[in-house]
Amino acid sequence: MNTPMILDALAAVQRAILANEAQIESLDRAIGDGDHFINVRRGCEVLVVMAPELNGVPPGLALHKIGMKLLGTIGGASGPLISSFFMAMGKTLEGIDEPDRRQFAAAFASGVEAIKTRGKADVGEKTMLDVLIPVSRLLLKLADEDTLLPALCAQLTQEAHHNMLATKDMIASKGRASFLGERALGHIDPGCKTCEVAIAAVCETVLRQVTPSEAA
Amino acid sequence: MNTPMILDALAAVQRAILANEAQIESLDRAIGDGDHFINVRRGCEVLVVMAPELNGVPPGLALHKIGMKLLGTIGGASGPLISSFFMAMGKTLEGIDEPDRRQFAAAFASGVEAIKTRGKADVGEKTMLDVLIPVSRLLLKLADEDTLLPALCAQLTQEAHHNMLATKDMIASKGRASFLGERALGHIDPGCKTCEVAIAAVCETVLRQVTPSEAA
Amino acid sequence: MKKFINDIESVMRESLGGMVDAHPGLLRVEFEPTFVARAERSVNKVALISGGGSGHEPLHAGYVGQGMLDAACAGQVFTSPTPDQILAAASSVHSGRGVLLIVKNYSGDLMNFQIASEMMDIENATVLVNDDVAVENSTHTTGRRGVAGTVMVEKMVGAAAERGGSLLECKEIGDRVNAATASMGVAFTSCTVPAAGRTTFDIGADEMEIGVGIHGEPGRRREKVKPASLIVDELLHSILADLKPARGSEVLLHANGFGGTPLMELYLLYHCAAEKLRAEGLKPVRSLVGNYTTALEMAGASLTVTVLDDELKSLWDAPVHTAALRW
Amino acid sequence: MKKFINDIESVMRESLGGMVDAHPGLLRVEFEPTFVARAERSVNKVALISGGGSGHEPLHAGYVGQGMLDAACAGQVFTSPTPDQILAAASSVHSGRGVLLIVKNYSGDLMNFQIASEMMDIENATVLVNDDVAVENSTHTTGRRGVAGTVMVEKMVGAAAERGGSLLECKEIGDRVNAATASMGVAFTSCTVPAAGRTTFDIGADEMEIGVGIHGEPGRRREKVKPASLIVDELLHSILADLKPARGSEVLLHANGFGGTPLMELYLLYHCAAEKLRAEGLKPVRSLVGNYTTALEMAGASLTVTVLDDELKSLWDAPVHTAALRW
Ligand SMILES: Nc1ncnc2c1ncn2[C@@H]1O[C@H](COP(=O)(O)OP(=O)(O)O)[C@@H](O)[C@H]1O
Ligand SMILES: Nc1ncnc2c1ncn2[C@@H]1O[C@H](COP(=O)(O)OP(=O)(O)O)[C@@H](O)[C@H]1O
Ligand SMILES: [Mg+2]
Ligand SMILES: [Mg+2]
Ligand SMILES: [Mg+2]
Ligand SMILES: [Mg+2]
Repeated sequence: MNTPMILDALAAVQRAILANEAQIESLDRAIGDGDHFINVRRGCEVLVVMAPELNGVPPGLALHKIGMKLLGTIGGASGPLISSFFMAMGKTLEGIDEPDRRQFAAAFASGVEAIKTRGKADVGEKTMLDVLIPVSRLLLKLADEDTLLPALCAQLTQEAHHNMLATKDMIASKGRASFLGERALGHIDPGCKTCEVAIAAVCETVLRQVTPSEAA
Repeated sequence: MNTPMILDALAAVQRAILANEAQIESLDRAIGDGDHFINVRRGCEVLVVMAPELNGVPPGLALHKIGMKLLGTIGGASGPLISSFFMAMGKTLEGIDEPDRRQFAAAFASGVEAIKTRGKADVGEKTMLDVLIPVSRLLLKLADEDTLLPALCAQLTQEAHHNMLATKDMIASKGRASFLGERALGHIDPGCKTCEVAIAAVCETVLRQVTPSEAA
Repeated sequence: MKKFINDIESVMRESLGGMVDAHPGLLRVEFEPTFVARAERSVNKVALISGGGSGHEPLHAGYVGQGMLDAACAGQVFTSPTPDQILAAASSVHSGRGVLLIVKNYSGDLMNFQIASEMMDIENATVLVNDDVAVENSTHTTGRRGVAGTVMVEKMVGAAAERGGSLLECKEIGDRVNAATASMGVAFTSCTVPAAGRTTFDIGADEMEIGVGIHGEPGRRREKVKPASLIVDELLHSILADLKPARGSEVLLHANGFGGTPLMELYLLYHCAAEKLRAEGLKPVRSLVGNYTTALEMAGASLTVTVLDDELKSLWDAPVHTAALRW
Repeated sequence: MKKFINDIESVMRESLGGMVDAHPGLLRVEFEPTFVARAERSVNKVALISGGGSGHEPLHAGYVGQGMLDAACAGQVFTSPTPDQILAAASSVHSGRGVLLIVKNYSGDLMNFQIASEMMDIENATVLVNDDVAVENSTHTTGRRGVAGTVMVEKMVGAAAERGGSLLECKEIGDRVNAATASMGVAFTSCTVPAAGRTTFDIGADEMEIGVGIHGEPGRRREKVKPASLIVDELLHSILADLKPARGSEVLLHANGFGGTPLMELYLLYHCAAEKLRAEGLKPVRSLVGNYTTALEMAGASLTVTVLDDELKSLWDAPVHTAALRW
C-alpha cells in the first residue's frame, strides 16, 4: 500500500458513493436529517482537489493530511468521525513508506478505535461502527493468517455487507436516529451504508491493482 | 311587501346562498381572496338571529336595522355595499307600512344607487353592480308597466342571470379583481353571482306568496 | 388544512388574546367590537389607528405601541374590519388631537374606514397606503394595493405623532412616506383561509406568481421559478421605475416574507437587492428583514424601497416599542 | 423545490452576506472559515460562541450582539460547523476572559465543538443544551436534542457575560438555564434541504408529527391533526412532567414557530398554553412568540418553558441588541 494506491482507492470510493446517491440519501432522510450523502460527497470532492499534492507524500502523512482536510470540510457527525479515522491511520503508519498488509490492518483498527473514542459508541448502537468494527476485526484476523488478497477482499466485502444490513433491525442509541426510538427499526443506518460502499470500492481497487504474484 | 314577507325572502336568500356555496366560493378564490362566500354567509346568519325582533317592525325601519346590523357584521368590500343597499331601501320606505310594487322598485333603485355612491363604481366594472343596475332598471320599468308578478319575476331572474354571466368577459376596474388585469377574464364576478342567487331566491319567494288575485 | 386552531369561529379572538397574554404591559384587547390598543393611553397626541383583515400578522396589532399605532382593528381573515370597530377604537384612544386612519388601499378597507370616518364625531383624516407597483395605477380603477410599505408608513407617522405633530402634519408625513415607497412581491405558494379550508390558488411545483398581493391571491403573471437574483432584478426594476430615485439617494430596503419563507432566504434576497441598489448608485442605509406583512403561511417575499430624506430617516430611527418592532 | 436561491453552493454565503448588509453596525462576517461576529469587539468579558447547522435562522447569527453571543459559526444546512470555524471565531473574539461554547446536543455539533475545544489554546468551557423532552434521556444514548430552549440559554448566559461573570459563572448559569428549560414540538410538514431538493419526510394532509426536532426529520409519533388546545395539553404535559415546577412558580413561556406557521397561530398557541399554565398554578410572566429556532420552511411549532427565579428573570430582562432579539 503506497500513497498512489491509497489515492486510487479513494477515487474509487468517490465513484461508488456517487453511484449510490439515491440509497444513501434516502436512508438519512428516513432516520436522520437528509444531509449524509451531501456531507460525504463534499468530503470526496475535496479529496479529488487535494490528490495531486499528496502523490509524492508518504502514506502516513498523506492520511493525516486527508484527515485534517476532511475535518474542516465535512462537518456534521460523520465529519469528525471520518477525519479521526484517517488521522489515526496516518499516525499508525507514520514513517512507514510501504506498509504491508498487517501494518495496514493495524492502522485500520486504530482508525476505527479513534471513531469509537470520538463518538463514544460501540457495536449495536446503529452507527457506522456496526460495519467498521467487525470489518476491522476480520481484517486483522485475515491479515494475520496471510489470507490471499482475493479471499480477503471477498470476505471483507461480505462482512461489511451483512453487518450493514443487520442495522435494519436495530434501535439506535447514538446519533440522530436515537431520537426516533422504535421508528428507526426497518431502516439501515446511512453511515453503515456509506462504509459498506467505501469498503467494497477499496477492495475492488486493491484486487484490480494486484499482480498475480502479489495476490498471494 | 310587508316585514314578514321581507324576512321570508331573506330566509330564502340564505338557503339559496348556502346551496351555491361551492360556486360562490370558488369564484372569489379565482379572482379575489376567497372570503366572499364566508362574508355573505356571516351576514345571512346574523339576519336569522335578528329576524324575530324585526317581525313587528315596519318595513322601512326593519330594512334600516338590517343594514346597520350587516354593516357591523360582514366587513370586506361586500359588507358596506350590501348594508348601504339595505339602509337606503329602508330610508326610501320610511313611514310606508305596506309598500306597493312601484314603491318597492323605487326603494330597490335607491339601494342600488347607494352602492354606486359608496363603491364609486358603475356598470361594466365587473362588480355586483353589473347585475344590480340592469335588474333595478328593469324592475322600475316592469313595475311602472304593471307587469304581472310571474312575468316580472321571470324577467328579473333572467336579467340577473345573463348579466351575471356577462361579467365573465369583463376586465375589472373596481374591487380586488382589478389587480388581476387580463387574468380576470373568463371568471364571473363573485358579487354578481351572489346577487343573482339572491334575486332569484326573492323572486321565487314572492311568487310562492302571491295568491292568484294578487298575481295581477 | 392543517393549522393550530381550535375552532374556525374563534381563531381571531384566541390569537388576539394570545397577543395580550404575551404582551400584557404593552397591549390591551377589546371584543365586541374588536380592537387592540396600547395598554397605556397616550395623551395629547394624534391617535393613529390602522386595521385590516387578519392573516397579515404582525400587521397591524403587532405595531401598536410607543412610537407607532394607538390601536389596530382586525377583521376576519382577509376581510376588512367593520366601521363599529374603528369607531370604538377611535373613541377609546383619541386624546383630543384628532384621529389619523391608516388604510391599505382595498375597496373593502377603504369603504369601511370611510364610513367610520363619516360617522366619527372626532376630527379625523386618512392616509391611504398604495405601495404595490405590481398593479398599474389609474384614477378609474381601485388603483394599487397597500402591502408591506404599510409598515414604513405606520412607523414614520407613528414617530411624527409621538413628537407632537398635528393631525395635518401627520397626514402629510404619511402621504409623503407612501409616495416615497414602492413594493412588489412574488409567491411560490398560495395560502389557506381557515374558514375556506383550501388554498386560494393552485400552483405547479416549479412555478411562481409574480406581482402577488398579500391575500394568497393570484398575481399578475405566472412564470417558472428562476434564480433569486433575477427575481430581485425584476422586482427592483418595477420599484425603481416607479420611484425614480435620484442617483446617490439614501433608501430603506425591506425584504418582507409572506409567512412561509425562511429567514435564510429573506437575507439572501436582501443581499441580492442591496447589491443591485448599490449598482444603481443608491445607498441602502436602513434595513428591515423578516415576516412583517404576511399572507398567512404563503411562501414568497416582497421587496420594498422607501426613498429617505433626513426627516424620514430620523422618523424611522425614532424609538419604537411594539410587539413586532422595537428599538 | 422552490426557494429564493441562486446556487445551492452559495446559499449560506449569500445569506450571511445579507445579514451583514442589513446590520452593518452590528455584525461582521468572515469566510474561510465562516463565522459571524459582533462588528465591535467586546472587551474584558467571557466570549460566547455558538453555532450549528444552517437552516435554523435566526439561530445563531441572529443572536450575535450586545447582551448575547460574540460569534456564531454556521455549518451547511443542518450540518454542524467544523472545528476550524470555531477556532477562528474564538481567536477572533476572545478578550482574555475565556471562551464559552454553547452547543446543542447532537453528535455532530458535540464532536466538532469538542475537537475545537481540545485544539484551542484559550481557556474554554462548554454548555450543552438538551431541552427537548420528546426524546427520552439516558446516559447510554445521545440523549435529548437541543432545540428552541437554546435561545433562553444564549440570552441569559449572554447577559451574565455582559455583567462581567467569569467563565465558570457563565457556564454555571448556562447549565442552570438548560436544566430549568424544557421544550417539545409538533410539525405539520417536513422541509426541503436545498442540496437534497426534496422534503425529508412525506406526511398526509391530515397528519402531524409529535415530538419533532428542528431538522425536518420525523418525530416520535405520527397522529391525526387535532385542535390546538389538545396539542398544547400534550406538549405541556411532557414539559411539566420533566420540569416539575413548584406551584406558583414564575415561568417564561416561548411559542416558537418552525418557519412555515403564521404568527397568528403562534399567538393562538401561546394563548392556549398560557391558560393551561395558569390552570396548573404557574405564572407565565415572560413571553417570546415567533420564529426563533426554525427548521427552514417547516410548518409546526414548539413550546418551551423556563422556570424562572429572580436571577434568571433579571438576566432575561437585561438589554439585548441583536438582529433577532432587541430590548
Ligand atoms: N456517536 C457516533 N458514533 C459513530 N457514528 C455515528 C455517531 N453519531 C452518528 N454517527 C454516524 O453518522 C451518520 C450520520 O452522518 P451525517 O448525516 O453526515 O451527520 P448528522 O447526523 O450530523 O446529520 C450516522 O448514520 C451514523 O452512522
Ligand atoms: N367598488 C365596488 N363597487 C361595487 N362592488 C364592489 C366594489 N368592490 C368590490 N365589489 C364587489 O364585492 C365583491 C367581493 O366581496 P368580498 O369578497 O366579500 O370582499 P373583498 O373583496 O373585500 O374580499 C366583488 O365580487 C364585487 O362584486
Ligand atoms: Mg445527517
Ligand atoms: Mg373576497
Ligand atoms: Mg376579503
Ligand atoms: Mg446533519
